[in-house]
Amino acid sequence: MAGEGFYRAMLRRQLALSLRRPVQLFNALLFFALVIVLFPLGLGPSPETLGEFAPGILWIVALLANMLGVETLFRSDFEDGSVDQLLLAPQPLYFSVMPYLLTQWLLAGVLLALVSPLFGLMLGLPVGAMGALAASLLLGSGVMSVLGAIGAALTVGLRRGGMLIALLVTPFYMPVLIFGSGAVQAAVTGVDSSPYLALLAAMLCLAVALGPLAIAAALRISVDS
Amino acid sequence: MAGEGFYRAMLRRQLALSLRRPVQLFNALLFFALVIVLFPLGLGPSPETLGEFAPGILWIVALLANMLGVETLFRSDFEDGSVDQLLLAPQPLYFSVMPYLLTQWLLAGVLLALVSPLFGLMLGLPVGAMGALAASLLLGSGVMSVLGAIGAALTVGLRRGGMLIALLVTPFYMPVLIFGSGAVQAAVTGVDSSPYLALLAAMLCLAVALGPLAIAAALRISVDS
Amino acid sequence: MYFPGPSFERSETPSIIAAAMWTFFHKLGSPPWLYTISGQILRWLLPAALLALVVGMCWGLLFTAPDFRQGNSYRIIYIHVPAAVVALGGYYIMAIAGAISLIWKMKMADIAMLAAAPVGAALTFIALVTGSIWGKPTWGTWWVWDARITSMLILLFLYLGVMALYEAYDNKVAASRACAVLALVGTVNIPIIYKSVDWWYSLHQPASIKFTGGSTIDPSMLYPLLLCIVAFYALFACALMANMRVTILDRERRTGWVRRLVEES
Amino acid sequence: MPSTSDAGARVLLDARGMGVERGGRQLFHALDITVCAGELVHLRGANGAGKTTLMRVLAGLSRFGFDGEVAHRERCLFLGHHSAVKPLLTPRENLRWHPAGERFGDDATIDEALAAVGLYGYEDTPAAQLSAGQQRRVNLARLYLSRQPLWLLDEPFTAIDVQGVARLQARLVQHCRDGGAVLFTSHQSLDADVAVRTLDLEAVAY
Amino acid sequence: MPSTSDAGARVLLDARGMGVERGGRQLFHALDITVCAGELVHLRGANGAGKTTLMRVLAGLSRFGFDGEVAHRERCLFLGHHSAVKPLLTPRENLRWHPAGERFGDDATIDEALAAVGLYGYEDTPAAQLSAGQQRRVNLARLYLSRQPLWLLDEPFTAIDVQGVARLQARLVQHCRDGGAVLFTSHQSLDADVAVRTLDLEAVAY
Ligand code: HEM
Ligand SMILES: Nc1ncnc2c1ncn2[C@@H]1O[C@H](COP(=O)(O)OP(=O)(O)OP(=O)(O)O)[C@@H](O)[C@H]1O
Ligand SMILES: Nc1ncnc2c1ncn2[C@@H]1O[C@H](COP(=O)(O)OP(=O)(O)OP(=O)(O)O)[C@@H](O)[C@H]1O
Ligand SMILES: [Mg+2]
Ligand SMILES: [Mg+2]
Repeated sequence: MAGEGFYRAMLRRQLALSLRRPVQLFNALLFFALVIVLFPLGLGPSPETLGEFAPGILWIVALLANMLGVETLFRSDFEDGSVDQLLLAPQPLYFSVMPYLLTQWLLAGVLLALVSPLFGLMLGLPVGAMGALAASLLLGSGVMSVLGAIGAALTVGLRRGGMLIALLVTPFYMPVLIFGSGAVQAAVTGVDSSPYLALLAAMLCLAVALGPLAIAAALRISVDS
Repeated sequence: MAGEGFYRAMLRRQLALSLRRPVQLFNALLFFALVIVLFPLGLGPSPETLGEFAPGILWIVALLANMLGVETLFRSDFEDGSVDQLLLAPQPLYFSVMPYLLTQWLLAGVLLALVSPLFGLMLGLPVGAMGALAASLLLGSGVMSVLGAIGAALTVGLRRGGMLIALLVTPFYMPVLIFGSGAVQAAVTGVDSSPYLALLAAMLCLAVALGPLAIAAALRISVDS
Repeated sequence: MYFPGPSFERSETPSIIAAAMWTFFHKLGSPPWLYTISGQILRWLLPAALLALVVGMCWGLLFTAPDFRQGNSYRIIYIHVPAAVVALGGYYIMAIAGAISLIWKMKMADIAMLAAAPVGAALTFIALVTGSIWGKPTWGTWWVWDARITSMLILLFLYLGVMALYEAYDNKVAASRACAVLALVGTVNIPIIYKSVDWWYSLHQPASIKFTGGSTIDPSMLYPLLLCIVAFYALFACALMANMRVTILDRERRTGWVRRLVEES
Repeated sequence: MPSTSDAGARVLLDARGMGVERGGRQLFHALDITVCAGELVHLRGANGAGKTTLMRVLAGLSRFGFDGEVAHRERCLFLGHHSAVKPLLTPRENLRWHPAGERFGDDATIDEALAAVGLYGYEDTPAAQLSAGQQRRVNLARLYLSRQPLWLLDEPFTAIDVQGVARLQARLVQHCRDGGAVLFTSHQSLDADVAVRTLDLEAVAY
Repeated sequence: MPSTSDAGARVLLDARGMGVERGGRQLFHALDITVCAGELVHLRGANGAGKTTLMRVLAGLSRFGFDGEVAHRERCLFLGHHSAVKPLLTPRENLRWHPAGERFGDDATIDEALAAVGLYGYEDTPAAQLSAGQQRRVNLARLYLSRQPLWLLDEPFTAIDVQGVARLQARLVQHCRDGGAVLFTSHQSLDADVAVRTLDLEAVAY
């Protein structure tokens, strides 16, 4: 499909592949809930500690969910030849990867950001910090999706990429984790969290502008190897 | 190959597939290190409190590593028809799945248990608790490998099992997490940790004895669907 | 045969009891019989259950004195406690049905298992929500990581796991068999989960919030509560049977007796 | 229970009244299949006729959702659409550690089989670096190693070149001559001079 | 730059001095390939001869590790060993949302193409529930939808039944008659009456 039509089609394709049935959305939510429950079980149920760690816990869960999702971002499309077709398509690859990123961000980022206040409540996060929590997750997961996709594109041609991608990507995730949980922490202690959020927003802009270049280059290399 | 020879061959096959290159072992270790570093970064506790939560953190990381590894335990063998061949083999499936379990346990369990004292040190865990940490990880990861493999066998025929297996398996992992981190916690506070370890050992026996039955049944169902 | 288990046909010493049970099992395995008999049971059980519920509620809500500590907020107990109790029992009903379907390959058992899951999940959810609502005035927060609450949450995950697994399979015959395996693994695991969560809580929390003292309930509150629990069990049975009837009709829609049924109505 | 057919040959596979319905369509119905030692049977049918479905039932991989029963089946070797070849392993390792549970002998035997399917020189190349047809050949090397009497082969000639097909065909004939039996599907026809019994799925379609 | 060949036909693909070495073996060497409008070219060669490798170079998917250059290539449609068919999606969705970036028209057009490859009635069945040959056919439906002049097809007949191969062959001929060109690999030969130029990779092997 020419022009915009193609990107819309690719987006619908990606969404259909991840959410063939509405129940899958629900499963994604449940996944967050389950991983979050692990933390009280591991760290202990005391409301004070949980409340204190809630920003970090929520952010680590977001990070892990992102890493899990991103690993398989291009894998099946690579293995069945869809990436070949994408590369041969007349549309620039820079834009063609956007639907992948968007879907990944919607599922591992936006969804979690939307329900994060509920989990925040369960972990005893002060109500005043919910806004900062959702905003930081929304922005930060976008950055992580782009960075993770670079790692995924680089390792998709390798047969045992599972661990490797984590290795490549985690160091880049760390600043996001620091600023993100920092934003929530700031809101908890009553400090203004907007500098953190501004930083995350700047990182997001940078990632979205430059990331697809790297992803496109990495995919071309992977297909050729 | 007849009798024992077959199981040894399968074990070597599984090991070769996971560790084709020695560097992969190293990657697995680095993965643990990176994820463990995320926790202090995200939770931001002071060094004193960090030691208190070290058992929980280490155990949560072990659990997540297990879940990640177990998801792909049967997938590629299922997709390329190896599981079909395994089912048609004259050897009982109950034993044929053991090499899979053993490999998974060695990589996500034993390896982590062996290096866990190092990570414990990094998180400020008292030296006296290192024994309990390693022992609990050793036993507990065995239980988790078996339980996780049941989930993997149930979902291997599904095209989007990624999130689902977490949903199926995490509730069953929770007792292991509780007893495991409990054992370390006990050792930290100077209490005897052997009741916890005994419980984990009992669970391991139960899991190893009954788990393969469920795995075999689940694989037959998946192949047939 | 992939799951070893006793089989009635092969039993070496056929006693009268076993024979009688076998015929009963055999009847249970017959969809038309089950459809008819469940229709008859529902006809009186549903009104009875509703009546018991209304009586229990009115009794509890209108004719008992307010609690001296909690005022009137405790009255939610008449929903909360029955829902929690029945939700727990429901898992066992589901798991036992799963075991039967797997071991004796009884079609009706797996229909029962699948019918129990959503009902149980709904009750668990009700218990969680009413508990949260109750928690706000009582503890001042919506949620605490109490042992009972945590295990209730895990129970919800277990129910949802069975439902999600069933949903995920295209082939519904395989789906119900997979769910049966999962439910069976669950039966072994549930006591372990419960014990472990209790242990976890007592390890970390030297009893600062306490709500486990069942003995503190005054008899005037207890009797309506018991009546409500019975009513909830009966409602559970009704929902289970109604659910099963729908599934039976759906699965047997190509058979003669369903066609005849449709023609008659 | 080595039953024998009317002609006296040992029956290796005996299925009666097979019928399968998929997606609301009856693929085949009341199909009897008997394969005796020495027989080479070609199962034909258009795409979607149900050949793979039938083969999986006959192999014992599908155990539900069909009518009829497989009354008797000797131990069998099954090759499906998927070749069970691991890209990470070399051809030699793929055979040495094959999950089918049969003893394939030592490396010299395996190398001979690999040479027989034209993979001489590729024994130690990871299968990922082989061409599509070469990967299929790795799996076909089992036909030179196996001792199973009954072979169930689902499209064994896929991606194999002309010369390879001729050699494979000779191998199948040889196996039947040695007292085995082969039931295979293919969209290609065998050479005219090979004695093959054709079973047409369309002919029995419902 | 629509260059023309000696005979005056438009050149759609022009590659000069192609050579590839893989795993220490020279697959082919100093190979010139020119495909003009109207030509049907059959690239032959044994398993492992390098057909797939060459096709990927010609399509522009491999950009390194070979000698020579693809001097000119019209926009092309490429079908590889892997069919890019998503098992979760229905045939209709697979085509409607195809990643090749070509406009395939509305659903009616797509349904027509699906009918042309024999998938009438399967438009809304998830591809996972199709047989091996039917899944390949989903991808082949692109041959009835695409407007690209140059087709590079790597083993398009794999897993397709006899009747399907005949229809496909007719489609290829039709495309060439309409001014397009097809370069394809296959281990099967086309019917004798089709005008096809054969390019043998063995003949140019080093
Ligand atoms: C296994 C599940 C559960 C059972 C059997 C159960 C049963 C009970 C019973 C018997 C009481 C009355 C106790 C008394 O008055 O001393 C009670 C009170 C209460 N339950 Fe639950 N419950 C369960 C789960 C939950 C959950 C999941 C929540 C919250 C989300 C919850 C919140 C409460 C609250 C707030 C009270 C009143 C606390 C108090 O009186 O101090 N319960 N529950
Ligand atoms: N999981 C499934 N669910 C529903 N229908 C299926 C499933 N698998 C296969 N089918 C249908 O069963 C029919 C037969 O499929 P099968 O794979 O047996 O065909 P085949 O004869 O092997 O074809 P081919 O020559 O293409 O390999 C097809 O029409 C297909 O649509
Ligand atoms: N990634 C790779 N690394 C090294 N060698 C490779 C790689 N891929 C292919 N080869 C080698 O290149 C040769 C040609 O492979 P190619 O896939 O092009 O063959 P083909 O002609 O398409 O064969 P087939 O008919 O089996 O499809 C093979 O001998 C193979 O071993
Ligand atoms: Mg087939
Ligand atoms: Mg090729």
